[in-house]
Amino acid sequence: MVTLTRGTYALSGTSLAFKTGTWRVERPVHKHWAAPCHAACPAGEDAQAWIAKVQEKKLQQAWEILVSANPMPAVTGRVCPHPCEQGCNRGSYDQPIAIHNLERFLGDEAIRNNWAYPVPKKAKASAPTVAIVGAGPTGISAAYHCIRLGLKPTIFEALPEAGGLLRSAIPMTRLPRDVLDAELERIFALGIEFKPRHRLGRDINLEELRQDYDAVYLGPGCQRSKEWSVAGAVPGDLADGLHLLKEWVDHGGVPNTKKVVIHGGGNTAMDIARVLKRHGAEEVHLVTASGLPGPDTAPDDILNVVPRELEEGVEEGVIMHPHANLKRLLMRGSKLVGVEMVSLKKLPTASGRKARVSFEGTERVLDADIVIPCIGEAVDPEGMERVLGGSNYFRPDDWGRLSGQDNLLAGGDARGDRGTVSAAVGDGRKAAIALAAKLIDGVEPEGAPRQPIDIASLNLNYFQKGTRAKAPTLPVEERTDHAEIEGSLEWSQVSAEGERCFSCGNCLACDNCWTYCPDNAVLKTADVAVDGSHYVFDYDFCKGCGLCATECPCGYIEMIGEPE
Amino acid sequence: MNAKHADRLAELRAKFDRPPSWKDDPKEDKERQTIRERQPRFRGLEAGHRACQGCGEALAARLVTEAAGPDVILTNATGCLEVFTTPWPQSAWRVPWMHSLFENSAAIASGVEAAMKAQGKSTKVIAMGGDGGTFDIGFQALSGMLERDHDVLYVCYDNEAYMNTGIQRSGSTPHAAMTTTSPPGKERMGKRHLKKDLLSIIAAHHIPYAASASVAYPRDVTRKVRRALSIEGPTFLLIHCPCPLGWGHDGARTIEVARLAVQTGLFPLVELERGAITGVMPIRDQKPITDYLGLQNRFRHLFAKNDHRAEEEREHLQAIADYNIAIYGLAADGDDPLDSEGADTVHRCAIVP
Amino acid sequence: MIEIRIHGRGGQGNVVAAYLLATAAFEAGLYCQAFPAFGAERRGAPVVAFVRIGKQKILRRNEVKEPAFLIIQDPTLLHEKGLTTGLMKGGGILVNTKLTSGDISAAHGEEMIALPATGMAVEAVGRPVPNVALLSAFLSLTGIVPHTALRKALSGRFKGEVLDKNLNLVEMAAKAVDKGLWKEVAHAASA
Amino acid sequence: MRQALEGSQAIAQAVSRCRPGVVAAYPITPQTHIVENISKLVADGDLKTELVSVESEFSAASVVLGSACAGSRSYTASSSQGIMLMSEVLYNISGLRVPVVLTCANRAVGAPLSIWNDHQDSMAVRDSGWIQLYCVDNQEAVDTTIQAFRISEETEIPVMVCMDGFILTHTLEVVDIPDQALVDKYLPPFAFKRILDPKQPISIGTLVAPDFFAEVRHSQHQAMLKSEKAIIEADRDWKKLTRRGYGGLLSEKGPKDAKVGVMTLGSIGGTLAEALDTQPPRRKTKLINLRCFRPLPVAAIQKACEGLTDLIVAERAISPGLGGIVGNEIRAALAGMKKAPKVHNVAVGLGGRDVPLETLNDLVDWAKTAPDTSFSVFDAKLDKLPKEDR
Repeated sequence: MVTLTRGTYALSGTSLAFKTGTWRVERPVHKHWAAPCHAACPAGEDAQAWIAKVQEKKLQQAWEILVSANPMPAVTGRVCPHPCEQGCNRGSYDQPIAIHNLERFLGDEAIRNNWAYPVPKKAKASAPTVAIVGAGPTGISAAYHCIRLGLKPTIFEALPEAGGLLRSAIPMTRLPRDVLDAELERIFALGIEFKPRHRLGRDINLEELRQDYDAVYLGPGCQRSKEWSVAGAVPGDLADGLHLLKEWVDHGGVPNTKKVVIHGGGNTAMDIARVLKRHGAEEVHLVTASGLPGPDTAPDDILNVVPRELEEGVEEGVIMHPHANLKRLLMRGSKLVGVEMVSLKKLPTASGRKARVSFEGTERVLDADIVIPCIGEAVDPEGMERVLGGSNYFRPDDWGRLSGQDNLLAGGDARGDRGTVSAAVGDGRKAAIALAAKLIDGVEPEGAPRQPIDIASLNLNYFQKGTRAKAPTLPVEERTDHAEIEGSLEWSQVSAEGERCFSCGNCLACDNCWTYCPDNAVLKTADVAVDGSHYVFDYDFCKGCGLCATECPCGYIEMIGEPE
Repeated sequence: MNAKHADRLAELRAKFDRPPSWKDDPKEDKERQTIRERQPRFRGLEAGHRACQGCGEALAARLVTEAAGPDVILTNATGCLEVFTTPWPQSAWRVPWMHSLFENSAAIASGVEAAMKAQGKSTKVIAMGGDGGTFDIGFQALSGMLERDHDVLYVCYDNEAYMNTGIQRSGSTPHAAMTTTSPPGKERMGKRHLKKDLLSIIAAHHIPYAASASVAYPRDVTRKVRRALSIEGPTFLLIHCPCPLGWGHDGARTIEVARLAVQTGLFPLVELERGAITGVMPIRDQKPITDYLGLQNRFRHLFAKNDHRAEEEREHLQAIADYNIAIYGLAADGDDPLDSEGADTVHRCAIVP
Repeated sequence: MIEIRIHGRGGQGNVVAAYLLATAAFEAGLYCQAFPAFGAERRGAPVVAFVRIGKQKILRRNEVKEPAFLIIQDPTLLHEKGLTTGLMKGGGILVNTKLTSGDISAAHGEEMIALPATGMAVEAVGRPVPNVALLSAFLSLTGIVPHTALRKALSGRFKGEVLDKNLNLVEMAAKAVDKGLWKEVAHAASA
Repeated sequence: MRQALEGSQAIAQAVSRCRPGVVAAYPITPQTHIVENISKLVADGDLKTELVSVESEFSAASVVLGSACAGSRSYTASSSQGIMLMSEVLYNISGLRVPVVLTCANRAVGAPLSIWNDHQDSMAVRDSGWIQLYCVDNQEAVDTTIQAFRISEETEIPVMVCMDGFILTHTLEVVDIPDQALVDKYLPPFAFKRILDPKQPISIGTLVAPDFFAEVRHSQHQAMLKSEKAIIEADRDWKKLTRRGYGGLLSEKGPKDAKVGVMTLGSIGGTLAEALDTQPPRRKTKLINLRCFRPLPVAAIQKACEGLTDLIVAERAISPGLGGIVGNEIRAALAGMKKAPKVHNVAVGLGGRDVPLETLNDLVDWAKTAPDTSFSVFDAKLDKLPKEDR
């Protein structure tokens, strides 16, 4: 190099020859954590990832990311109790992101625009075949993911139409059937073979399926009501909630009652309570051992109802009795005239586990002419007796694989420990992944879930408090058996709501690291940043000050020690 | 020009031993260079400078040059910035830059600007200095530059002490702060005097634009730089930039410290035109000054147990913060996208080079 | 080479007088040198200026200690001790005074030529600045530089009406003294 | 054109002929008239330049440094305390090798406060890396000012043109102000190229570590030594155009076989020259007028001193505790000579003390008996001092 001696001047930008990276004892790295919404989603949706695309206003791409986990956003956006929103870090800051509204918006947009489901891996002619029992959410999800992963699925369904509980028991006020039809039609059009009116144990049998297909996935749901009585008593006209709900969905029939006691605290309880209230019952009481959502209730003790459904039910006049149980039925002969309730709470016992404890002296009586148990259902063992044994439910591993059964998997409500559409979807997806791994690649499925990131790891200075988007709802007096109660968000609302996302644990592409680096050692590039971020660290110059890590709003940058 | 002169000019130019640009050096890593060169912002201050880890001044200077763009000439007072950017034969600057002395940045800038005028050029001139070179030793030259109406933006990187010489108090050091020449002890609680209200003195020159800014709000910094450069005549920008070494905080917390200076009211962000306040950054949620002081070793003695003076000085600084808020009307009247909470709000940015 | 010392008070145009005389000499084709006795005096204080006129280039730059002529712009200065010290033997003193030459010479015990220069200046120019009248009279007395040269020097410094009035003043003052009275002294000095 | 002009006015005219892009100055006696006359030229539209009326000499020097670095020919003037206030910048300008011309209207440095002439101010910055040229009369000051721009731009070394305060600046005498066309022919347009240019950005004023500082100083010193050639050529070329030259580095007057030399700087050379003509000393004496003090032209000085037995250095500054500044440098400069003359050193004319014609003879007489290590403030009247201070 020519020496610049006269006047000892220097040429522009020549400091690049001096690699300040040697000063570093720690280096920043990108660390992609699981956003809590992602960690909380039973279907495995990464809401953070697809909301990022909403922020970029690339709606189809957002939907494509969404349906890489869940093929039915228009459905789940309506019926899911959205644990993602409970997980959302924004909830500890102002209000959680209205993820279900965004999901529904994308699902509806996809239907309206007829966006094609991406199929990353087309099945070969010789592809392994999978028989799927049950066309409920888990069966459909399993079939859909089989298609995506290059397997050939066939669904066997006892009923004439697909949909399972979505069709038979979810009120139209929550899930309009044209939405369900549209979504399922598009999924089935991907090439899923569908055999309706094929009932296991009657029209087909499991052993033959296992012989004819390379694998079988059981998603039969829970079709059998559990035994129910209070202190041994059962009214003569007893009908359970799911049965009543199915009848109402099927032909609109409801029992003619004045004072109703519903026993149980799930979505079925709330759905039937609201149906009966709308059909003229004077009083509808919902008695549940769980508590209402609120600061005084432990998270594991909150009743399992979609929060907005609870809100709407109360609006409509359903009387809630949380932390209560039925102690005795008051009968006149076989006819119910009232129930005796008692207060209780879930408390730690001597062993440390929690158990429900009734409080003596809190007994009181409710007049009632009907009591409707909504305490859940069990698997109808018909045709699966040998694999089910004597149990109410299947107990497979997390991938749905049944112990001791080669290429036989199960999931969805039939597991007994799930209970939501999203969980059923998630089971179907995981089963398909496990099958594809084994049948195509002959390996174990990979599943190392990322750790979720908590709010303390975010830098909240870079966000402003805001109000959660609220979808329009029908006024109570306009609600009918058919009209959907909750409406859609406007695009402007969707856009604003997307902007609120913290992008927990993932790159927000906000430029903070790029902007704040005093050393020009963060370079902005989409091409080279293979980790999905928009930036690379230039370790030739990074001095390891850690400013970028501190000021990353999303906790996406971690400082790690330089190798010694 | 006659032929003899042309020859003579050629001869003189030949003496100018400018080597080929570093870009032509085949040893450079082409791949990395490409990304670096494709950055969608003007790189006025390049990597490879020798600032401390987490240096607020380096960041501020980077932001200023980014906002100013290439058609600019910089002058620089002696100080950290000058030393860490230009150890011969290297320079981190990508714009013409000149350093002469500690106290004459404004004066050499006046000369550069006069030359631009004489040559009919429109290149903007930015004079730069630290607080020592601006509040104290270079103040006379600065005042003269402002009075003579030179078309120069003067940027003061305010890190509140003489850092280049090892943290001695300056006219800008805040009250009660510890420096090596204002140490706390039995008879003293750090600096006895107040931080000089430079901006008011600058404003009294009735220049078209003067403002304060902070590295914690980079968009505000660049906006103010562009605003100042769009004005013909002398303009002034005071940028608060923490010094991890001198203030005693981790380099990773530079922005956090700077932000708290604003949010407590200790460093008000204001804009003055012809001496009148025309804009302030409102403070949405005023933070207690202890949040700010507690992060920095230079205020460590203000948290001494069983020392009544510590509490008194804390209250004193809180009173100064409250006074600033009252005097400049900093208390927010409802949420404002450009207030102390809103001005640094991030969004997904889809600009990809 | 002729050396001249001019005495006046700050604000009376003492240096201008010296510069004008030297400039007139230049206009007449002679070498010249004029400079003040450099001081920090303010308005009203006694001041001195020097003029050298010669046919050859003037090299020396020391103060004029033995002038051939003194021009005194303010008669009250004559009370100052040693004002005329160093005047060459037979040298001339021109004084701005309302008194006659005889009266002023008698009053100070030295021969002096009187010129009511302030009065003339007030009459001709309207301002009480005696220097131009004194220079004109001085040229008449010595004949070292023609009046046309003084006019040229004046036209380099003044314009329009002011110049015309000053030229009139030159005429007026030139006639007020005996032409050629100091011619021989001047000749002797320049030898 | 020949004119009768005050020295300061003549300098303003000369500067104007050099077409400076930027002039910055702060008034100080006796430099004031230079600034005033330039201001008037600008006000009248006779000089197109950016005149920056700064708030201190420090800024004046800084402004011309900035403007020269930004590609404009730049000029400033000062004196005495102003030079002292500038001194930090003076080192900077030369260290950065930036061409600038400065007129120093030489004046004593306080305390005690003195507005009168001596050379203490320019001597105080003799190590600042500036070329220093001393002028005998106003014509030389005019011509040297024009030469200075050419020398400075050719060598990339700043030039200080020293002219005695009052004695030259306030003296009206006949000078020839060269025509613009002649100056344009002599002085090429400002061609300094190591400048602040956004199209080819460079960084000026870097930090130099111990591993290179010595080399920088060496190269600066070498440049100064080589600048003798540029100074000589500038004077020679000027003489070709105007028939006026000043001997380049120094000039001599007197018999070739003189045994005694009297060396001076500045206007005192005029007075002694007249004395040599009109009252020559009994011993054969010649005058050596040292025009260029920095670089110190050792070879030329030695040559001028050949054949002398005694050299009297009469200077207008003092280094208390040492004695003469120029005198001691001359002693060092002659050290390598065969048959070097004895060097006698005096200070004369400090703080405006008049130097009469008799000084020449007095000096030559004094040198007869003075030892060569002597130094005295030659014209000090010791009886004015209390005994213990004599």
